[in-house]
Amino acid sequence: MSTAVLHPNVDLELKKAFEDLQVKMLTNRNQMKVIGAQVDQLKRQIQHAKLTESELNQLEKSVPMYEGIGRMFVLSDKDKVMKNLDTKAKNYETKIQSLEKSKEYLEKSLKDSEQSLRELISVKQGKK
Amino acid sequence: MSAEPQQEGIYLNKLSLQQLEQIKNQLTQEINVLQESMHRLKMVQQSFVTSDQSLDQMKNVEDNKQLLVPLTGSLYVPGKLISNNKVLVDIGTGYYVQKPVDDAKKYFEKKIQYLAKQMDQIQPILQQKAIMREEVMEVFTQKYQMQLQVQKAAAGAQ
Amino acid sequence: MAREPEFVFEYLKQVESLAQDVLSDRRDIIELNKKRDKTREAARALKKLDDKSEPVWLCCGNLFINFDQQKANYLLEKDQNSYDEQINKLHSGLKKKVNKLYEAENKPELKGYDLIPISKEEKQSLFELVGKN
Amino acid sequence: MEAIQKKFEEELSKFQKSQSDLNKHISQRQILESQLTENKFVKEELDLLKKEDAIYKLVGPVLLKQDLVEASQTVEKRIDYIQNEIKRHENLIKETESKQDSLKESLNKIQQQMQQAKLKTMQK
Amino acid sequence: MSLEGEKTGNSLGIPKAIFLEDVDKFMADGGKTAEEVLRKLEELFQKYRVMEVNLLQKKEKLKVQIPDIKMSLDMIQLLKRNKENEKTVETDFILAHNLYARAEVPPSDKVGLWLGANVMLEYTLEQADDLLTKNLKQANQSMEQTDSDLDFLKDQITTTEVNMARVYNWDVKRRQTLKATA
Amino acid sequence: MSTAASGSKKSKEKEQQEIVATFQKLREEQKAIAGKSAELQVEQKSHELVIETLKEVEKERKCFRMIGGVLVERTVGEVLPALEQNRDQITKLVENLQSQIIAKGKEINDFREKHNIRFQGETEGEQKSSNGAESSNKSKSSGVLVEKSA
Repeated sequence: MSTAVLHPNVDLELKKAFEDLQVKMLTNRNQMKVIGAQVDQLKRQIQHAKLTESELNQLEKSVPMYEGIGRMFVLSDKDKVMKNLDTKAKNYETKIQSLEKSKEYLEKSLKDSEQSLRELISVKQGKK
Repeated sequence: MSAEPQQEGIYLNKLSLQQLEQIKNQLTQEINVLQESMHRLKMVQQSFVTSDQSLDQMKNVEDNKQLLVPLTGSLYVPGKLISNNKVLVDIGTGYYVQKPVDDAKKYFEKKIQYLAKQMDQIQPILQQKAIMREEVMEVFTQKYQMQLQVQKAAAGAQ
Repeated sequence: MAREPEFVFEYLKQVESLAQDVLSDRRDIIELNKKRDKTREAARALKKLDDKSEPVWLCCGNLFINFDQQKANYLLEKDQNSYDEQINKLHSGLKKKVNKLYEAENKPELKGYDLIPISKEEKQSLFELVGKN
Repeated sequence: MEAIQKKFEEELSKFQKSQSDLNKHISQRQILESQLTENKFVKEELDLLKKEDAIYKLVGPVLLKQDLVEASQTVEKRIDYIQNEIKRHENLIKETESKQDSLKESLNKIQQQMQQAKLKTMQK
Repeated sequence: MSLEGEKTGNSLGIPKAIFLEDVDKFMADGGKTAEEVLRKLEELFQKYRVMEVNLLQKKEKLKVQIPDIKMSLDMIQLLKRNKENEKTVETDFILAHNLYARAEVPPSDKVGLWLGANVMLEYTLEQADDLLTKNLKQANQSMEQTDSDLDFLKDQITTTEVNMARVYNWDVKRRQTLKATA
Repeated sequence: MSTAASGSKKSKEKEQQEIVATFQKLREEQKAIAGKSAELQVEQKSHELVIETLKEVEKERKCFRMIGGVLVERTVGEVLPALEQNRDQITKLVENLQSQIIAKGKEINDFREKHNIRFQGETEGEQKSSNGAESSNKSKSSGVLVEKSA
């Protein structure tokens, strides 16, 4: 935060703009942190699905498998289990993509606000 | 950050070290309580998310499908699903409702949203309190340093 | 004089543990009473059902199991009896414990020792010093 | 002097008791509030139910089938009851608070008296 | 003279806190300062607290485990009867939080018991009954042991607290006499 | 009060704060490793118990193993080696974490000596944290096996 640009006797308009930006930065940064954590979590889940796939791949097709749903286990077979794991991983991917998009949006809007503040400052300084 | 609540800054400056410490402790306590309830809400929400997801998965399971039924936390027996696209939902205060899977899903989604709203209400308060505590601590260190210097100066003068 | 503080202290610990015991037994009895009442209420509700052929769901920990009413009644009765038994057992044990506690608290040979309040004060002052409670 | 001291202690213990009463009422109100929310949730859910949905009530360890009207009435009655209880506790809180204020005042007065008495003895 | 006794009388090897009968004598022995002794006592006190927390956790775990084993045993009895009578049982089992699904359990002699470490082993009803009964006994014993350990620990904590108070007061008195004679 | 003096004071104070922060961070890190280690030790123990149980059972008996949320039906003979392998991995991990804890402890002590950090009152906290492994027994109670109270 570049507090240096602020003189002790800044005009109120600038001060207000500056404060707004600070609030925005704070909320945006928090939101981005949340998104980052979500993305990490999803990436881990993809990793997990891939690991499971490779483990299960070592088994014969005839081995009975049960899929966990809540607390119960439902009889399935290797092909179905593998297919489900694949769709799961793909779902996670799309979720990550949409999260990345919203992150980009947040970054951009923050930059825009910074830019407009900078412009405001230069206009004010130009006046002096 | 200190630029924000100017009046408060002035107000804080008037307080003694002891009072500041007291305020800090109180804020810490409040923050802890809020954080704990956030945590609890998140846990409950997560368990509803699992219920919701389980229903999604259940939609793909045909009736009479073979399964392992959990009788207790550690005991499973072979059985068949006869849910008939219906489930039993515990709606609280001793009432249970048997309804179609899709309706049950709606129920859990509503719960998830309600909890999200609750958390959204707490979050800004938590943030505000954290900022306030930071301010109080800042003023505290300033005052403390000043007092030390005054003491030193007094000792030097003697 | 040398043995006295330890003697009194041991005695105090004993009373404390007896009192704790009595308290926890009382709590257990209250809990069991509640459960018994609930089971009784359930049994009464079953008797009021019009259709005696319709099966009912009984809660068994994490699940509900379908029973015919006759069987359900039998199970409820069994539960009630087991609660009664447990409560009675606790009650009779409790009487003895309370007597023992009463006896211990009124040990005549202990009168006149003013060490008890001192040790409490000591504890208090120390807690204040260490800032613990 | 001793009489004042005694009076002070009496008032103080009264004050302390009212403080603990107050805390009790407040925590009770909190419990009631959460019960109210839970029951309102249930009511809301019952209002949303369709004809073919089955309602059960857990009585002890038995899950008994109930009809919607009966269940709704029961929950409504409970809500009414809890709301009345909350009002009752709110009144109690108010009462206790005003009682506390007057106790505080009288404590202050006694303290002043004590101080004055002390001053007098010192001046002597 | 020492503050800690032998590590006996309990399953964990908890050292016994020794009651300071004669503070004067104890303090005179080896010329310890009150500060040192208090610090040692505080250390001991903290050690007990850590042990207490661990034991309480163990107790909590058992408090969950014991009813689960008991319920499992009840279920085994039910399954045994159903097998005898060739009866299929219908159940609404808990699928997730606040959510139950309906299943049919045909008579069978086989159940799965969750052992831990992501492993479930198949048992006949008789085998399961045996294992669960054995485990219930063990869990109950473990609970009793934990309770008595906790009792013992509580005693040691109290003793240590009182010791701390006595040493502290001894020191206060010492300072006062020092002041008075000075 | 001259501004210059208070300025230098401030930077010194800042430095102090940073040292304390670093120190606390180090301790947090150690605590995190210790927590992870304790968690794995619980896992290790439960593996031991299960392996012990399986060893006493016929090799052909049906035995399920959960792999990433999927329950696979196998036999005791097939599950046992996988489980033992798993246990060995966990053991290695625990050993690794233990040495990390010791290394962290050394780092903490060195840092302490270098900056002459002292604790208020007890020396106990430092003792404990440099040895690390306070077991935070995470209760994970899905198993039916009971630890012997020994």
